[in-house]
Amino acid sequence: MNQFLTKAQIIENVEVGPKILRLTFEAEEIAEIAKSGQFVMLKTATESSDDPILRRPFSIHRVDGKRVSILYKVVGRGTTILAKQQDEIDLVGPLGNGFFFPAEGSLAIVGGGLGIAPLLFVAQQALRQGYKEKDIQILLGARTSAEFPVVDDFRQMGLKIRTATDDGSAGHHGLVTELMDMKGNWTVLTCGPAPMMRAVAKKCEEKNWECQVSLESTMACGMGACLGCAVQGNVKHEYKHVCKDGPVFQASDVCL
Amino acid sequence: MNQFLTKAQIIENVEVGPKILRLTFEAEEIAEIAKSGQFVMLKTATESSDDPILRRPFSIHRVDGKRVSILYKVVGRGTTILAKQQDEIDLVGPLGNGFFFPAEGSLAIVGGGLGIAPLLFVAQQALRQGYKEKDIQILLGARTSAEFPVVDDFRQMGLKIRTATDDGSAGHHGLVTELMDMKGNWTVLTCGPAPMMRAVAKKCEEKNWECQVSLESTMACGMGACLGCAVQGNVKHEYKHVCKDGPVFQASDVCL
Amino acid sequence: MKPKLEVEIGNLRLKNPVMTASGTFGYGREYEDFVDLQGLGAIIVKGISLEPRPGNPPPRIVETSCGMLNAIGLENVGLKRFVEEKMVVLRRYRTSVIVNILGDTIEDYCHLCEQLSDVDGVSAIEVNISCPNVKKGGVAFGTDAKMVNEVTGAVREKTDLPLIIKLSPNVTDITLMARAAEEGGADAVSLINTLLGLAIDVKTRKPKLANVVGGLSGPAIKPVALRMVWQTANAVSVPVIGIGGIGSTRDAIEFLLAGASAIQIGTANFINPAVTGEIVAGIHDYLRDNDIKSVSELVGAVILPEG
Amino acid sequence: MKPKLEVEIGNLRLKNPVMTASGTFGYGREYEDFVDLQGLGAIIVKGISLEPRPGNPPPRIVETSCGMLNAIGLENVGLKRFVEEKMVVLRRYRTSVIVNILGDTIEDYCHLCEQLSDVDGVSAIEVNISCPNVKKGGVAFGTDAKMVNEVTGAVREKTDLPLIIKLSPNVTDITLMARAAEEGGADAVSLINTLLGLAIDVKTRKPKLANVVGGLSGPAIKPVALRMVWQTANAVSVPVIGIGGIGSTRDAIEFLLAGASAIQIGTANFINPAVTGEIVAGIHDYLRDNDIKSVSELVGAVILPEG
Ligand SMILES: Cc1cc2nc3c(=O)[nH]c(=O)nc-3n(C[C@H](O)[C@H](O)[C@H](O)COP(=O)(O)OP(=O)(O)OC[C@H]3O[C@@H](n4cnc5c(N)ncnc54)[C@H](O)[C@@H]3O)c2cc1C
Ligand SMILES: Cc1cc2nc3c(=O)[nH]c(=O)nc-3n(C[C@H](O)[C@H](O)[C@H](O)COP(=O)(O)OP(=O)(O)OC[C@H]3O[C@@H](n4cnc5c(N)ncnc54)[C@H](O)[C@@H]3O)c2cc1C
Ligand SMILES: Cc1cc2nc3c(=O)[nH]c(=O)nc-3n(C[C@H](O)[C@H](O)[C@H](O)COP(=O)(O)O)c2cc1C
Ligand SMILES: Cc1cc2nc3c(=O)[nH]c(=O)nc-3n(C[C@H](O)[C@H](O)[C@H](O)COP(=O)(O)O)c2cc1C
Ligand code: FES
Ligand code: FES
Repeated sequence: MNQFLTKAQIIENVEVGPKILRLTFEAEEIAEIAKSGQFVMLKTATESSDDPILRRPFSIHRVDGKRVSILYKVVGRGTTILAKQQDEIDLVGPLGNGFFFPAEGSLAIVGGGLGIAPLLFVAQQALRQGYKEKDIQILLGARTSAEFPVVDDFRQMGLKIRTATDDGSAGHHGLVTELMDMKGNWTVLTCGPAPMMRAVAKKCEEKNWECQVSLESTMACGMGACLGCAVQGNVKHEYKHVCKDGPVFQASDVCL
Repeated sequence: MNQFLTKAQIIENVEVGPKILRLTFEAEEIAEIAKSGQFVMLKTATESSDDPILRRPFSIHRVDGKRVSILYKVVGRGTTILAKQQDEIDLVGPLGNGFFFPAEGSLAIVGGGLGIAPLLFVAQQALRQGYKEKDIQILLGARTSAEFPVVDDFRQMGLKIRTATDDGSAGHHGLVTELMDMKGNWTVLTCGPAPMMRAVAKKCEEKNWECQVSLESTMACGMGACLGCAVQGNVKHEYKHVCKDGPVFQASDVCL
Repeated sequence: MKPKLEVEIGNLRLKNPVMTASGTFGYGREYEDFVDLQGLGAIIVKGISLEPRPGNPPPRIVETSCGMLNAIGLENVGLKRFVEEKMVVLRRYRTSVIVNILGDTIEDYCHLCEQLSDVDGVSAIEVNISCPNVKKGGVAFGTDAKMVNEVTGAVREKTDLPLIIKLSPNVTDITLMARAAEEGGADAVSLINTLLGLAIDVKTRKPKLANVVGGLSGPAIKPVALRMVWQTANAVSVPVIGIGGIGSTRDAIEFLLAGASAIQIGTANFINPAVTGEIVAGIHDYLRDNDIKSVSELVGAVILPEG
Repeated sequence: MKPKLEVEIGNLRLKNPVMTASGTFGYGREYEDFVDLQGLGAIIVKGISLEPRPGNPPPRIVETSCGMLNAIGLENVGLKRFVEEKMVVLRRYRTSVIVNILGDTIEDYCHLCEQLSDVDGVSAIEVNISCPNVKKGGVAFGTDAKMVNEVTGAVREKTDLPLIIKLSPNVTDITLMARAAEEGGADAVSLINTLLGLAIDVKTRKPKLANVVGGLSGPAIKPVALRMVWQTANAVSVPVIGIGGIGSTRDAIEFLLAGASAIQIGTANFINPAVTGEIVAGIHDYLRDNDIKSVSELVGAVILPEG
């Protein structure tokens, strides 16, 4: 077994930013095998209601013992209902491939907006796998300072963080890519809005660093059965499936 | 205006018997004009869900100041969701015609099972309109003693109550109709399972008492627009509409 | 600047594109407490036949996932009582009244049109051709292009009122039915009527409707309705009136973008009795916020991918 | 006494009436963590064409009220890779494997049948005729009784495997299509495939699917599917396989009562990946609790009102 369907006990489902909530639930089997970059699919419809019908995908945000958390933004029907859940949650996971850590070298974790969600777990896992704090660089971008909900969680891990905001309200006034000025050879793991990831990938190409991007796509099954989550590959009419081939891709393999 | 669409604050939504709950909410406009026998239609689907789509009809169970209560049993999709609601409820009402109190004479209020729901409000209103306790007789039937959730509420009003149960676990061991042995001329107001109301109507015919029955039917609009809530009238191919011509009918006008 | 909500269906001018779907709004009065009836584009009343009809035995409705099945059996008060009682009340609201008609034969439809043409306050006629043609072994008029053309042509000769043919979705190609209606002289087509459906109670093993089958309506059918409206708007030059699962301003805009010149709201009236008025206001706000001068600019404005 | 769940579709014996609907269960393996695949009546795989197909550009799916629209564009690995890779895995599960096929021409369908007939482990073929016939200007094979009859007759000559023709619901009278398939030599018909639908994003004004239109599936379509299954079961003598919005044991029983000899579960797999196994168990319990000896006693056992 490497995928599970469970009804998990909700530990907390609290607001940590503007319309941004962190949902923590107990799911031991998932906690044990989850890899950073993987996701879970949550049922948002209440019992004895058929609508909304599809599950919603959310990246695994952090894993602490038996506890798994997601960080999500209320954007529509499902997340509106999800924000009200307090007792238990019906979920499937862990799904997808996850980020690939190089055998050695340094990791640059670059997040934009809510792309921060999977990256905290990336940092957790890197440290657990023996990466030194000094070999990990966190770069986070957002529109404004209010949109850095969980930055302190990175700090508590003793990691170097540099931030950038479009409006200059926090950290560097500008784009997060402008912070990618590190020396040496880095493996860049990024998640965020498409334009931001495009810029990050371009920067990596220049510096010829490896770049792994975490993509989104509308999903039905989340497990490679419906072929609904296609994204354009690097050659025309060739499609990748986010839920199975991804959500993490080598930037060069997809058309961002 | 004699019908309202409102989102009412829920005061309480508590279990008062096996799978039987009482929902009390604040709805001043409705409380002011409601007549016993009338009903409200509640939306059970959660916000941003389209399912279940239809509102559910429930008799007004009691009115205390600005507060309106319904007494309901969890039987399916909508009531399952309803039992979880705690903050506010979307409702339309008051709907239907309600019971008609005769200018003078005595009232026999005969309930079976959850048919008790509208009858408590009938008693409340009768007293408020000046009926003397002695002129009101409450007769309640149920399968077993556990199914008399709100009997004490009648007692607290100082009303004469006689009960009957199929299994003899409370009151008379037998049918509620066997308690209809009062002398004199009575107006009988009844609500309960179809077979029970049929028996009550038959008894009234023998004693030549007026008999008013409160009927149920599947409903969509609740206000006479869809024509979905038809029940057979007393002549073939003639239908009455429960939400508009009823829910209260002269027993002789419908085919029970 | 206030956006323009008026629309024209043939020579029928409406205050705005929001109408009530036949059979879901009674004869208007039922919704007085919830909607400013005068603010509606039009009230389309429950289908009227020459003689009163008792309708089907109960149960007549059953809920389904995001929808409902109905088999009301076209219960109605009949032409005479409609004119003498209902129209008297309807005239008071100073709103366009569109009378939906139904019949067993082409002659029935013709008589209805003839007699309604002289009734004060009737703004247009909507012909429900989803009814079985008793002379043709009960096949619905609306499922055969030839019959659609015949009915339309016949009623066209009997009235100068704007004529709307209401199409059935239970067909292979609804654009053929729409063209048949257009060629027959229809001023507009409205679609969709309900999809034929069935539900069975597994406890009793009986159909949940006494009539066995019924018409499916509500949000569940919206994608099918929107597709048919889009296909039809691209196939005919008369105005198309969109119906099917509309319950919000966003739904209404979708139908306008797909090519509907106006829309009708049905089942949603049962979920929210104030919905029609809310959608009139919602369309106004949408136009204002996107500074669009007239609702007509939205009609058919869907942007299709190249190629 | 243990109730009998086995059913026969022509000369195809299934352990139970529960199958997976093509395109919703991948090639089986995807669900092995959630379902005991060996316990299923049959696995029907994603539609296979002669050559691999890349499918449509994204977005390919969009959620609707109690349903979803899909325009996958029949992406599949093609016959060669299916036989060399997927069948190897599928054989391991010791479950009946039914291969769903699609083509642009009658010849395509024939080649597929011919070549699949010799493949070890293929228990039956399901022919998806909802695809456009390129030689007939793209009208779907399944919407014209003559074409249905032709395709069926042609493939019938190429294989002795049980042949299931999967019907499209986008027709005026599905019983005509079913009869055409029966006369063409089909061992069974399965229905319904998806209803054609459309959704538009009011912000961008673009269709929500890159392909503009897509197929509607899920609970929303169940009443329409059940009605068509009931009509078809009364019109043909070959077994009918029911599909459309089935997500619970109760739904499955409804289809059996309406006349389906077996059922397929599609969209529900996305909502609950364990649903197929749960329904197999649920049908067993229903039979036991109502002491019904065999599932076949339920087929068509709906009780209609007199007259
Ligand atoms: C692999 C993966 C991981 C994800 N991880 C996270 C996460 O960690 N935190 C988080 O908040 N969100 C995440 N998302 C996005 C999340 O799934 C959507 O925001 C959610 O499904 C919206 O559901 P809804 O019902 O609230 O919105 P809907 O009512 O379905 O849609 C409302 C609005 O949200 C937009 N929307 C819908 N789906 C998506 C999507 N997949 N991506 C972006 N916008 C969308 C729609 O375009 C629409 O404008 C992830 C998506 C994928 C595919
Ligand atoms: C005028 C009126 C007044 C009512 N007053 C009350 C009341 O005071 N308290 C109360 O508990 N119930 C009352 N009912 C019945 C109540 O409306 C139904 O129990 C409720 O709609 C069931 O909703 P559901 O979604 O839980 O059940 P569903 O999922 O809709 O159905 C589940 C089961 O409940 C049964 N059911 C559905 N509707 C009805 C119905 N109208 N009557 C009886 N059984 C039904 C179905 O047959 C099915 O077996 C009243 C009904 C009417 C018409
Ligand atoms: C209860 C009910 C009664 C209806 N009666 C009629 C009718 O008399 N004539 C008619 O043309 N359509 C009738 N319809 C169809 C509606 O006018 C409308 O075409 C259909 O319900 C789809 O729209 P909706 O999804 O918004 O309800 C009726 C629909 C319902 C639900
Ligand atoms: C994502 C998706 C892909 C599908 N692919 C196919 C296919 O390749 N071949 C086919 O015959 N039907 C296909 N279908 C149709 C289903 O097999 C089924 O007929 C339809 O979805 C109705 O059943 P449901 O409501 O249970 O999903 C597909 C359906 C979905 C949702
Ligand atoms: S979501 Fe179904 S294949 Fe990716
Ligand atoms: S419920 Fe609509 S008329 Fe009674």
